[in-house]
Amino acid sequence: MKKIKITLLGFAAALMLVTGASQAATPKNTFVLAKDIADIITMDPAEVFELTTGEIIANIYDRIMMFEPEDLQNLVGGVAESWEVSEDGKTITFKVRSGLKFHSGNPVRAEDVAWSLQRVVKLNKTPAFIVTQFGWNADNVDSLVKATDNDHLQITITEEFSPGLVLNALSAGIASVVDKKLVMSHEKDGDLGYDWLKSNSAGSGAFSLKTWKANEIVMLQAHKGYRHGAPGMDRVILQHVSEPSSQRLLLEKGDIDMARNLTPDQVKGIEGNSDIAVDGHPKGTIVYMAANAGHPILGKDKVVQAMRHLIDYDSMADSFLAGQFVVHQAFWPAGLWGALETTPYKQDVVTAKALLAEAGHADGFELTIHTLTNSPFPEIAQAVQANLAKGGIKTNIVTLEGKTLWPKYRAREHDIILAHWSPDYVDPHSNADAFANNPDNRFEAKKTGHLTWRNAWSDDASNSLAIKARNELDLDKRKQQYLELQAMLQKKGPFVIMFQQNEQVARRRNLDGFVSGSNFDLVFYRNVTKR
Amino acid sequence: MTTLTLRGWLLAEVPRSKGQARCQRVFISWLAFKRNPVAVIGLLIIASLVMVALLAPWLTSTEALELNLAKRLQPPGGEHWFGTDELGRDILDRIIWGSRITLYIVGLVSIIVVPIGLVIGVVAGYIGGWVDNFLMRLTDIFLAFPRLILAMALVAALGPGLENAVLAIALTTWSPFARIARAEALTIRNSDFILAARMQGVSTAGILTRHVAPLCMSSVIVRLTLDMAGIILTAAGLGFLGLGAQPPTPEWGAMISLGRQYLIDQWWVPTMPGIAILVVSLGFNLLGDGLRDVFDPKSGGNQ
Amino acid sequence: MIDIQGLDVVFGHGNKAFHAVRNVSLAVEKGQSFGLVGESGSGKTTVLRALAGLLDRVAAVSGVMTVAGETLQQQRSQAFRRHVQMVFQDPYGSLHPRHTVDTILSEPARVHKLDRIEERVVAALEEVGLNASFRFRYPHQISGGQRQRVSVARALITDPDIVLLDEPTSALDVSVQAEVLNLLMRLKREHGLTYVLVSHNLAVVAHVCETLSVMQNGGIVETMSVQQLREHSSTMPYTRQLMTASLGYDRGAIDAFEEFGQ
Amino acid sequence: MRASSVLKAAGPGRALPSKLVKASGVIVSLILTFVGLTAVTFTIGRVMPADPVLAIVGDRASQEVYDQVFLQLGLDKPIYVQYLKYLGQLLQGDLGTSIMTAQPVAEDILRFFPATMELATVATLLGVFVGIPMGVLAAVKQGRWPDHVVRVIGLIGYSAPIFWLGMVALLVFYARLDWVAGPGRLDVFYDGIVDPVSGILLLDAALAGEWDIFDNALDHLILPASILGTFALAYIARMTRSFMLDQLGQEYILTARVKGIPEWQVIWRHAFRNVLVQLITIIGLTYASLLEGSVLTETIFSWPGIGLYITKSLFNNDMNAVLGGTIVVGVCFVGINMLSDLLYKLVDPRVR
Amino acid sequence: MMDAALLRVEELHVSYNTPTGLVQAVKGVSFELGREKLGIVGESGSGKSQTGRAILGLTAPGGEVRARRIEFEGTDLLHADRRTMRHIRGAGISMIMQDPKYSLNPVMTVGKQIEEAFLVHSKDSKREAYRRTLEMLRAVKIREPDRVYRAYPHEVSGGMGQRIMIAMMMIPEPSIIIADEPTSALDVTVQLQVLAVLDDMISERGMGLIFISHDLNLIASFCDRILIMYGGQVMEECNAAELHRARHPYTRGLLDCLPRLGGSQHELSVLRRDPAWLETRGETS
Repeated sequence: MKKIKITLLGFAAALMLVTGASQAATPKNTFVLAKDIADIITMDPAEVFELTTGEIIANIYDRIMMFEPEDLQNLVGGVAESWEVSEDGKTITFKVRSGLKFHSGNPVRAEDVAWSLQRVVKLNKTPAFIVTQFGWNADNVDSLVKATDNDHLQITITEEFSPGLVLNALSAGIASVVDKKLVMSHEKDGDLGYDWLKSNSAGSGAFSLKTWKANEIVMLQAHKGYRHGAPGMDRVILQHVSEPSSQRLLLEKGDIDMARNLTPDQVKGIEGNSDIAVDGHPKGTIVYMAANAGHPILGKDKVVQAMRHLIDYDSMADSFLAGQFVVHQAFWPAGLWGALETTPYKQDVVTAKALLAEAGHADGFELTIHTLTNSPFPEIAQAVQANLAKGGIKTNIVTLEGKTLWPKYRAREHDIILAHWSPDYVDPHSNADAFANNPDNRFEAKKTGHLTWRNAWSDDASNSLAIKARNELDLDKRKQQYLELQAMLQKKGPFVIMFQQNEQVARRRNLDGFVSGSNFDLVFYRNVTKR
Repeated sequence: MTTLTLRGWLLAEVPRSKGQARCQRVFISWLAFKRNPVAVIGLLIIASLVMVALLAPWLTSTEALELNLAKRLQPPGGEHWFGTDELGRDILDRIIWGSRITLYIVGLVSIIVVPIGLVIGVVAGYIGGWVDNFLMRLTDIFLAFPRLILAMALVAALGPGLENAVLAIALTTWSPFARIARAEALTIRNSDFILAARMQGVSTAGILTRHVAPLCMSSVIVRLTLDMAGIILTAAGLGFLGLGAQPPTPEWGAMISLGRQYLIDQWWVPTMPGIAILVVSLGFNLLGDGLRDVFDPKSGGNQ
Repeated sequence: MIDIQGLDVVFGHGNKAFHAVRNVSLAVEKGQSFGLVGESGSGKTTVLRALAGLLDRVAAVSGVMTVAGETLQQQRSQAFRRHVQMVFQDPYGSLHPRHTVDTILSEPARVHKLDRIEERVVAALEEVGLNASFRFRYPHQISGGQRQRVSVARALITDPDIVLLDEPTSALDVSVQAEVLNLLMRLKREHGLTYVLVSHNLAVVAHVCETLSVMQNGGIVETMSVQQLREHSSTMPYTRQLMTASLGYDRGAIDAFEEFGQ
Repeated sequence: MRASSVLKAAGPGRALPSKLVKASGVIVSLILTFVGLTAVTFTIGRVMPADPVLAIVGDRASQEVYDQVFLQLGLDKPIYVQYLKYLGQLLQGDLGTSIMTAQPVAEDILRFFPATMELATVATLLGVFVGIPMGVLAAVKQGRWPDHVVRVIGLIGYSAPIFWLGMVALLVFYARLDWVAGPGRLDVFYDGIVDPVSGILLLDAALAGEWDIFDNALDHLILPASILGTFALAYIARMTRSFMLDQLGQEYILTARVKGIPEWQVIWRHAFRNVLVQLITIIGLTYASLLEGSVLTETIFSWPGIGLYITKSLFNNDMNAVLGGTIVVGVCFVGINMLSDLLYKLVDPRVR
Repeated sequence: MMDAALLRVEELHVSYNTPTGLVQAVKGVSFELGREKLGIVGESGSGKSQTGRAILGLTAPGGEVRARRIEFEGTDLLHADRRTMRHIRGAGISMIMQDPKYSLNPVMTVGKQIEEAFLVHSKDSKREAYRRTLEMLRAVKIREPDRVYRAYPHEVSGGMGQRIMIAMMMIPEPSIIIADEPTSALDVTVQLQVLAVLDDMISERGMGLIFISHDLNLIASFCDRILIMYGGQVMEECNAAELHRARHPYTRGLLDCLPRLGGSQHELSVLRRDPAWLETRGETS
């Protein structure tokens, strides 16, 4: 089928022998998507907190609660068939669906579900805070999370939390149900199978993990016995391609079915290609700028307010961000329950200058903007630099890899950070806790999980409203409180929230059924089909 | 008339002063150099780079470097000869300003690398023995290190930025210079004029600085010129990896790096700075080749 | 003036050691010229360099050397450096290619902190028969004979008592050789210099020296006066063969040559 | 050349059997290089502002989680203790575990290094088989048009930014002309079919008789190898020309011509044999420098090689991986240099 | 003695284009060579080596050769094509250079280099070549020809190297040998031994020899006839035996400025150069 045609290729005047390229199309039963997957460091759902793995484990593991690709708006039971909330809202009892099987063939028992949560708490990896905030710890979790019989799971929280929030939290990655038997058979030195699960899977979801080669490839294999029926594709391959241009070339050539990291201008470039379709998926990721309140000038509310007025949101969103970011100015992403969708700010240099003058900085000052090296952050930073210059604020840009930027941020060593944030789970509390609540502003407190703390900013009104909304049992009231909190943060505080992401995914037209929801882990491969 | 007498003075059989002798030496090298068309082209390229860098404020319009999102990604044409970039800036203007950065890199690396390489090489080669062993081991360690990786590590440690990138490049480039200087010093140290100097009681330091080092200079300079291209490319590579000059500095490598996603549809965005780098490194390479022919007539040129 | 007792020089070490000079002893009177003759590899130049103190980093030197009553230490004194000078074989290699004649000549004066440097330079040039027009030229701008004159001038700048001559004319054409030899003879007369001359050319040695030693394989075969040499009164076959050979090609004589191998 | 070889013989030293001295000298210098290499890397790792703990726990980790991992990694101990501990493990052949890949570093290197080796080998071969004839041609026709053409090609190859060249090549030869395959080592759906025996895909595929895969791997390899090869070619052609000119000016060439030997024999039998001796070092150096992994080429072509691995690890402060990678690369560098010294001695009768 | 001239050179000019202008290395040299030993003597820069190379057509690049005639055994060397020239080199006219250290290929064994010289002009087998090579090595009085055959040039002494050169140049049996300072890198006794070897072979085979040297003494005692060159021109031509009767002031000057073993330490006479020596014979062709 492949004749080796010898072509004489004069490249840089060097003659070399080249074998003819295969006319590529991906196999019918395989879904190949190109993505930058360099962020993967573990496949263990108790530890997974990266964007790519968030998405992968969503396809490997069923969770207690879930959003299903068929309906991304409403939270439904995953392995939980039904649940009951106690009067005081502190105990929830789940009934586990019957007849579910893990990839290994083991049945899914309430014990597996309980053990999965216990494991998260005991291992206490980064995402564990999502459930430990309910008052669970290694000592009490065995009694607070337990299987009452073969198909009933009972959980009890000791802190004040809205049960709606708890259910939402149980749709996060840490609520993935893990095959206890299988994992424990790989346990070493009491590590609860941690070492093994890092690069293996033990779930009951639509796919199982076949291979993971860091910086190269992740291969998933269909779980034919999945509760929603066999997935459309036998195999899903995530190919690591870090260069967006390369992704585009591969897609245009049909060497991949989908490119996930195209830039707006590249999307524009392939518009004319009839083999390719581009879908937009609104995402929960927001782009924001944060000013360190510990800074003598940035600590002044009016200065930050002036910055909000200086930035020309629209021209960015209309040019180099076009299609992939929309203007959004509140901490909870638009389209989600409880989001404030107003955008009160436009570039207004006069107001900004007035505010700066009031703050005593009419003559301007100099700052450093730290941001990430990957597109679009350098571009946004340069635009922001030009915008701020209009108010007399001179800025230097320093771009850093995330791994180098975060330590600076967590040590409060920045002036201004330009970065992004996505919710840990789909509940406004996730972002409110980060953007509005600061339990302890002392440097020694090291409340690094809160962006407020990182920016040395604390406000009693904001703190108390965030807690109040968290604990509110009534859904409507809760929503109102979040709207109020977002409006409050639009006028004060260290954050200038600028954009919300709209993921543009380019796919071959013969491929359908790819679902990408508002959060990073709401990406589903199981409905993908190919013509 | 004046040129005639100047030429006469420069070519006079009998120089009357130290200064004249020195000028004559330079002039005669220049005559030899001039006969090498390749080298002259190289020199012309470098000279125009310097000119462009000096004249940058007059060659560009002031607002050209400002963002103009309405005019982004315009193809090369009458208004923007090299087109505009992703933020609507004139690429030609940015390349012109970038020439200053290129020169800055080149200059800074040279003034760090040459003295380090020369001192280590000359001392090792001339003194020999365990001093030589120690210094050469040190050099080997730096040679064995993956160069770009060491540079990246250093930049990462020092923090990104042009100065740090240059420093990192310098710290990773000196080793070959030390080797060259050492090799030269080894051949020089047994020549009769060194023995003569020792015979006259010239101190070791005096021999090193006045006798050995000046003779190593020419090969070091030739190598430096030939390496310049590599240095520019390494700086560009660091810029490409986001470790060099920070935006919006118009460093050519960084321009390619940020512009690379536009290669397919807006080819001019990464291509123009790419060509700029190509031309300038070509210039340095040509110049280096030419200098080598002048300094070292045995390879190249007629014998 | 010069007294060398039991000089041994070994280059390298281990099984690569090369014993270049073995047990050489010689003495030179003040104002005398002493010649060292031998074929290449006989060790004659090594003896000269050992005396000059130029081997300290490359070879192991043992033996007692006394110059003007001072027993030499491994590190030569500045006084020694001033009073003992040397002229090298290769006029192309013994002058620094990047220094002008002026720089070359003034350096020793500066090192020894002499006064009136400029005057000395001009005087030394005159002394060797070069006029002031040579002062600012580079070595590559002057001929081989002129360079060798500059070498001689450099040796004279510090008013030395002893000049070591290492094949000073072997790289020169015969006509130039004659000029340089005449110059050396004149300088010796005028300054009362002591020479040690190394050469493979018997005629040159006979022309310049009063006494000579013939060297072979690192050792001295025979020491005699030039008068004895001229009278063919040498008893050593090696010396006699050298004599015959230096007279020119004689097919008949060659078959009688012996191998004085190592 | 001549002068320095004379000098070597006259070096000073003590009275020890010279072979033993030489051998122990090589070993000592290897150990020193090795210790120096690791020490420098280790120090860099410690002064890097990137935080290895954060690389593991992520940006949002609470301080409690952070502290726990901090202690696990032994970062509370003084740096020399950490370094000695690392050296100790190293001596037992344990390179530690990579944060980034969750695999033992040794296994990672076994995966990434062959990819680089494959690339570097093909690139070097290209440089040798095209560059040498070009250089010889240029030298023989010195000053005439073939010389100018070769020099210009060489200089351009030497002057072009490799990442830019790579991108353009990818666009032209892959996207537009469709002559070669795109980024990556293999079309992904071929992945995992062939067992990695050597890690070098071409070899493994050939061994397994999977010619489709061989063909595909070759397709993927050709472009990045050519790009790297251009650089090697430019350098080798340039050095060949220079060495060749040097040799053609030697007296023995005149001797050969006096003998009436045809010109091509003068060039290839006489001059080139001598050039080859010098070229060995150059080729060795080129190969070693390509083995360091061209980070840029690997980035552009999504080539999972050692350069990219070290770079990524560096950015993640995955110090075990960086150290492991650097050691392997450094050892390769030293090894190749020693090998080319050895070859040099085999080919050049003068230094035997 | 000069029954049939092997080589006729008339009005040979060699010039080089250098950065400082045209340099005339040889200006109108004419001579004939029979089966004899012709010495060309002169100081450095006199054009003696250039004359030798021009005959073989091996002037360095950048040099230009003009002549009224260069004829070897009836062949016009000036207009010979490359093949003819190649055949004449080695098989017709051969050349021995100054220093065997540089004129032997350092990475080829001695034996191979000699064999090569034989095979390039002969259709004989390798075996025959080997036999002839050993024979040749014996002929130049090398004691262990087998060992030397396998040796590399750096492993032999200077005298032995020059014997090897002689063997290599003699093996295709040329009619003329040009020896360009063949012994000046050697010690006196070795020098004479090598010359004896050369002498014997030349006379045995009835060849012509052009012996180029700066050593007047040596040439006078070794050659039959002498050309004295200065400034690219022939000053005087005389029989070796009659050198002491030479009339040209340049020749006389050269003879007088030599220190003599038997002489005293008087002032040596110094050569006075007269520009008129060069003017009398301008370029005529």
